[in-house]
Amino acid sequence: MTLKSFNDKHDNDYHWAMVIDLDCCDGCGACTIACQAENNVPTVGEERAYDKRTMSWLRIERYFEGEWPNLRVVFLPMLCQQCDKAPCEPVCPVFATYHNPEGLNVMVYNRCIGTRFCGNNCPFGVRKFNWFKNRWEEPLEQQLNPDISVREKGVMEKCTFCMQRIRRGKDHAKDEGREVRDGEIIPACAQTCPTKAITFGNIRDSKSKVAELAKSKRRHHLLEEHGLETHVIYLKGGE
Amino acid sequence: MSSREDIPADERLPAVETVRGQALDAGIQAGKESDFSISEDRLNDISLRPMFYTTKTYYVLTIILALIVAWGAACWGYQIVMGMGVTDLRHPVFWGLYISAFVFWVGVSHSGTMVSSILRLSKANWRRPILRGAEAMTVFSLLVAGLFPVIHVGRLWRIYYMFPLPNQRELWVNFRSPLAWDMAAIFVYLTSAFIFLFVGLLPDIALARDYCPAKNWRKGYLKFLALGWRGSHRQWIVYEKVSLYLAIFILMIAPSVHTIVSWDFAMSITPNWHTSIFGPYFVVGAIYSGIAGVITLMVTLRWIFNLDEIIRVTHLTNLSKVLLLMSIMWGYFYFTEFITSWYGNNPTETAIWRWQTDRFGPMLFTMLGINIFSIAALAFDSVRKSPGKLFVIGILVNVAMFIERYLIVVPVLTHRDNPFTWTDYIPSFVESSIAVAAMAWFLLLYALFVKILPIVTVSDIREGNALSCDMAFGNRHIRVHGDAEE
Amino acid sequence: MDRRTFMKLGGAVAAAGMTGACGQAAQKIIPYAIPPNDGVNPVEGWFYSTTCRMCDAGCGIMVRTVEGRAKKVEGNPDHPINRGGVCARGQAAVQQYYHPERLKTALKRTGAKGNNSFTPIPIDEALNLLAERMKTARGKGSFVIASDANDVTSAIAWKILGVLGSTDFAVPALNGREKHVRSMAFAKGLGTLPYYDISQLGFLLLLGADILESGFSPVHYAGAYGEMRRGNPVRRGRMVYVGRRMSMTAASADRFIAANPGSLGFLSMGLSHEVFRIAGDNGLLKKIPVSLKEKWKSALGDYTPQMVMEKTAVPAKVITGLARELLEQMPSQAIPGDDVVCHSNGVDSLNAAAFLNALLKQIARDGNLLKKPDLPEEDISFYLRMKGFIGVPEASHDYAVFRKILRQSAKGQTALGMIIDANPVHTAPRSLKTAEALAKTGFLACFSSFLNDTTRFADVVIPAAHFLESWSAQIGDYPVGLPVLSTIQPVVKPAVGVIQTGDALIQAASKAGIKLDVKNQEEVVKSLVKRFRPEMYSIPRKLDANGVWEYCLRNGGWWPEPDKSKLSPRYVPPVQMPAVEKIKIANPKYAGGKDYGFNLHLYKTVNMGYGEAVNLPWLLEMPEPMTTLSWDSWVEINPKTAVKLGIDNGDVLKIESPFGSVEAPAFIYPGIAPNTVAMPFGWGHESFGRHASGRGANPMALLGDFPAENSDEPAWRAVKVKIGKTGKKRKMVREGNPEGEYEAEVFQL
Amino acid sequence: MSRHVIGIFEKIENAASAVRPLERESFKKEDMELLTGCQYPDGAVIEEDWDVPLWKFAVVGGLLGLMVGVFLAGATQWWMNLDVGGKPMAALPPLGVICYETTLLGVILGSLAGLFWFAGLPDWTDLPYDAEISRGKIALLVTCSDERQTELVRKIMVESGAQKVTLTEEES
Repeated sequence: MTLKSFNDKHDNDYHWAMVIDLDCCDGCGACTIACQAENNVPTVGEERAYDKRTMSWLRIERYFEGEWPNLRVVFLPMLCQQCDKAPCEPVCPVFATYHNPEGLNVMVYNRCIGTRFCGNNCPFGVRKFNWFKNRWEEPLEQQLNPDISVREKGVMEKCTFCMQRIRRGKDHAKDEGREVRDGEIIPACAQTCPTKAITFGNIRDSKSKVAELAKSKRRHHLLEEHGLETHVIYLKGGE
Repeated sequence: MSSREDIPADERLPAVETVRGQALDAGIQAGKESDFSISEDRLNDISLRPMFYTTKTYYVLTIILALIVAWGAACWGYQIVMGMGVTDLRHPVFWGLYISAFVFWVGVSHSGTMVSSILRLSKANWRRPILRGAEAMTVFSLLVAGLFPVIHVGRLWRIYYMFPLPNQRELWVNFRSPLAWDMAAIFVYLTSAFIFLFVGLLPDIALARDYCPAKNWRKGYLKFLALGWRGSHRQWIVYEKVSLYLAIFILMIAPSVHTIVSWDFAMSITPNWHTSIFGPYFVVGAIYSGIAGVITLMVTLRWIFNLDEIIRVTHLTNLSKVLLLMSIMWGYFYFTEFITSWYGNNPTETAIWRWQTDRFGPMLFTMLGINIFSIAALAFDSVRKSPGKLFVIGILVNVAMFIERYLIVVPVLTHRDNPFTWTDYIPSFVESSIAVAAMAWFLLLYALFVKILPIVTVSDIREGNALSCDMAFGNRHIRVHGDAEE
Repeated sequence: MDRRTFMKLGGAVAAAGMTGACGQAAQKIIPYAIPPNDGVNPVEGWFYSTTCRMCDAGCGIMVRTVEGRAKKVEGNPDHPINRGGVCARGQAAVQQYYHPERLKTALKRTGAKGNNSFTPIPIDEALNLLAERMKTARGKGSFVIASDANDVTSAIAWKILGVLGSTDFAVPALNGREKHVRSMAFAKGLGTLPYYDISQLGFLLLLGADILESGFSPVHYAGAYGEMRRGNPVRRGRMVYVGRRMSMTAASADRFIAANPGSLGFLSMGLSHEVFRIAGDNGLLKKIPVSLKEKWKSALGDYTPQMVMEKTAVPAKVITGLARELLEQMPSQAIPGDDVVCHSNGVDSLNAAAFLNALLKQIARDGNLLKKPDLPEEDISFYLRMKGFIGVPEASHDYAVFRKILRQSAKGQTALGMIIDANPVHTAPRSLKTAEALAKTGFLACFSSFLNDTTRFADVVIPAAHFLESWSAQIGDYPVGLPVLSTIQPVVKPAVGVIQTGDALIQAASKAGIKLDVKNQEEVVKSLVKRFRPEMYSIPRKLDANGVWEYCLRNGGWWPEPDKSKLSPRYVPPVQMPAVEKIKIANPKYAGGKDYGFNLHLYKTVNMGYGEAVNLPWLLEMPEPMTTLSWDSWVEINPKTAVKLGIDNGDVLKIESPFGSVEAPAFIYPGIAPNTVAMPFGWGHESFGRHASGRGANPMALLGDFPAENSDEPAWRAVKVKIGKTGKKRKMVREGNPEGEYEAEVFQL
Repeated sequence: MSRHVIGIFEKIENAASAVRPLERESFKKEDMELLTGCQYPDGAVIEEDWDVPLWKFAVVGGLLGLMVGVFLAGATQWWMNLDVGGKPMAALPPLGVICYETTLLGVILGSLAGLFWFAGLPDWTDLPYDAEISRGKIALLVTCSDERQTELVRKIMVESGAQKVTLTEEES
């Protein structure tokens, strides 16, 4: 009997993926603020930001090439790539992060004890650690999103593809007894992107926009040589 | 039951005039007095003197160490209350001084058991006086090493998730993670090293029980710990077999522990860590820094407690030969690791080596400098024969190996795959004071051990004396050590 | 085997337990790590359509509220301005609403003006004070300074100002708006701001125009940019940026061409020259009357590529290449930006660019390549009539009005001043002495949600309601090809102790005996919708007044559905050709003589703009896209110049202009010309709450009263500065690593 | 009511020389016991030739350790089977690592148990003992049943050069 587990992801009909078109991304950063607003990501203040302890789950990496005046700039929105063979999962000693049947790399906050091995093993450096206790001043805490938890100090956190929106979309679909329509579930970053560079959907449904874009010849997976099977597909800029 | 009635009640033993180094060596050269011609009583007095005779400097020393440890504990409390942010760890440098200290202390602990079990199995006669010192060092440095993962963890109050305790929600430990292997390996190694030390100690506790004056506070627990050891011949037969078994199996555990500690790095896909050489490289580095640790400890014990007649210069010389061998092997492994990534020309790895030479250049070159200097220095007989010089080399080698562990952990994390998040890391005051306090904690444990249990393996030395005699060989007298087996 | 029996087994014989479990089907013991699909009902929450007022582009947003608390701003997908997109500042609106430093009571000044000492008073007491002043101020000089002039509050303020016998309604902003409007008039276009529909373009030339980060409607243009790039599967639009600094928009361009400051007018004329010549050779100008062609030939004659090369330092070959691309990849357009407008020769350069655009459109029209007209006829008149309802004239945006107010106040001739959600002390050049002028006004009433630099001089501060809790409507200033009415409705119950500015004005006016026909802002919006109901053809006929009101609120406003017939290429309005012979472009003049070696290039960042939202931690901590710096301002300097002057990242420099000096940490930036230094607007507030006070340097101190030739607005791109090291060093919070930013080949992008 | 005679010898030869006469006096090996401060080779004084079956304890300990290892790294992973980085549920390599460690721990604990079992530790009752052996002396202990035998043993001991001979009474 093969050691196939019941939550084997191959026979699940959802597998969430995201396509980011680097040709359209103009680096405006609206997605980073939308992500902070949606997922209760705290701000940490100047001194802690100087010590590289900012908590944003999604950042825009701006790379230069050449120098003045023929300078080339590349904007690379960097978030958790939801790898299928995620290197951060097997190294966690307490199963605080695992791969759920829908192909998402899920983080169980109250199980994490903060050994931070997952952060070390992620080649993209997208896992953020709660170094201090995050505080929201007097009325600011009323803005916190009730669907998602506020993390304690000492816990690792990362982009979850707006898990709460996926749950709500699937809940609606279940109420109406149908599959989730393509484009019905959209994470905060994709929703707010002014240039519509980010598309999100179920890559296993061949008719979805994500699946169609994923077949474009401009598709590119980051650090493919590590064999991570990432599920954020970038479409290279230019012709 | 007669015991030394003439010892004054307040266990102030008469200062045993011990022969200092030069006079003793002169004796040996002359061939008149043999190596172990100390009379039995004198052997007992000298060996148990560190345990029973406490000088004022000892008290001052322990209080200083205790203060440092208290300061470290305060820093740790501050870190728990404030959060891990008080260290200089940051995104993406998630591991830093604590993990390199953890690897260092696990490394130092290896040579204790390795030295004593290898020498015990190979029946090298010069092993006898240094066995207990090395085994005690293993246990205490392991205790310190086990402390660091607990300090470095983000949520200390949830650390019981790491142990496979059955719980109502059926949440188990992920045994595919190298950290879970770490926990298992260190637990196994700590218990077996502790058993190895205790079994070795058994006859000496019995001896200390007899030697100890009735009204001494140690009488009670010595009597208890000796477990009724009577030294009967049947007990000795069993004892010999058990210590043989323990020596063999601990020799199998020790290298596996440091291999598993190296797998914390080798199992990840971080650029410079993901190499297959890390297992043996860490084990050899461990023995190398461990033997340097043993030498340093032996010289300090010998100097503080006047054990010149027990731990003789020949023992230190033999140890330094092993140290020389280990430093050459370590150099070999380091060069292998360097040349593979240098030749392979993988962009991320070469970027890390370049970053390591320019930002961590001074540390790298001091480390390499010390290791090469130690090989050169140990080649000279004069150096190998002088405890003072060996002490200095031992300290230097341990400093170099700490830096080497630091250079394995930190430069890689500061200059990782994602160039956008390159950063720098300098251990903060809290981290450094906890690391220093850990050293003080190790020394404090060792100092207390010396006062509670005999540090010198008296029964082993006595066996050595019994099974050896002087033989006239032409015009010379040579010392012959018999072996009961054949 | 349920858990309780397992617990008993737990410690016992492990082996037996283990063999038993193996046969066990794993489905039963499902750890809670994988949450079941049903039984977990995420919070639904209510969505309210409103309009974002964090800048005056006016994007339509839907705010998600749960149990009466605003949680998240999401774009309104049907709104024509932003099509569902929201910029970073829009997302931070919720944090501004729940900001701890929001005013909760009215404040009365105690002590001298300017030292920020107030005592809390109830709102109606403050309104009484304002009412008395209103009674006495009739005809004695009163003014209103507002942040924008296209919503219901400004309509009410304008009415009250009219009754008080003054037309001094000023909207001071350094975006060259008056010159744009005048150049549109010159090009015989609409009397409002220009609109460039770039979503269908084949080739877009940006003349220093940062449309994606700080133009008039960044989110709309970003959406159109995305459409241009990947909209139609057949062709990908190309974009070229000509300017002095690699801005965020330039970074997304396919090619960046460096040009001298203030010379883009010459470049436009040079391009017109080349386009005219090449089009003539290829016979594309047959439909244009010969007399017109002769006039153009003589007007453009001396703008040969060589002459333009000396002026702009753009090689002649590149100019010809650009002209050829403009023709080959029709439809194409050239958008003039701040580099063109805000220089000493701003107006003429803008007209040159307008002529180039008209020429290109004419050629495209003849080859019927135009996809969408700018704005169909009847929509223009409808848009102007809606603007008329609001009542604030376009002239209020002229800088002359603002200068007049300051001049009169400085002489003490103004009795009553009302400042609505604006911060002129911070956003006006320091040399105009706004602070002293406001200090001398008889009575200054500030309507603001926060205490900022301007409220220091206020006699009474009235806590304005945040736009998320107030009624309003906004007529888009920048018609995006359609007349857009965006409604604003309260998303959450208004907090206690705040009052909508419009209501406050109405109550004060009624106390002062001024008869206004409306009770509160909601009435005004209702009357606006009722007034224009017949022409809102996209609203279903059968709805009664209340149904129309519901429809507008749910829809987030009203805009005509693009009528398919109007979009067909057949219908293309004739392109009025501007009189190019009148364009005389002068050489750029600078404020600051020889010893001021560097050009000062100020720009608005995408997260800070002019500094209205600097007190929001989300935006403070957001790394600015190009420099990845946060929490402080900086001055950018070219790497080679920095090496020459021995400046390193973080060295605090003293930047001195003929009008003032500022200190800011240096940031080595490869995207700035060697003889230029750049600074962002928005930073350096003197008193704007805990987060923003004293953070960064305010470049307004460097600007002076150096107006362009025929416009009152200071030419703030025509200032020269000199740099000196102060020896101090400052830690800069930088997201990217200086070396790492050049190592992108790891990701093979 | 058995009595014990303890003879303290300075040198191993004297102690050895006392054994032969005792055996002649029909004292069997079980009655005699040698107490020494350090380990002397077997047969130096008394020939025990007792092959201690310690391997039984070690093997049993090892098997128990192996079972615990398989339970930890096998059964628990299977019960908590989460897909972690595409790794199989009860992966063999980690199983091997954990079983290696726990087996060795079992063996060592087994040997320790063996030591306690065979060496008759820990019993703190006062068996016949003389502290002199801690000072390097060798004690030969003979249990004899009656007065005559103790007198005979004392005589043999003195002849073969015992420094001191003591007699201990055993009540029970």
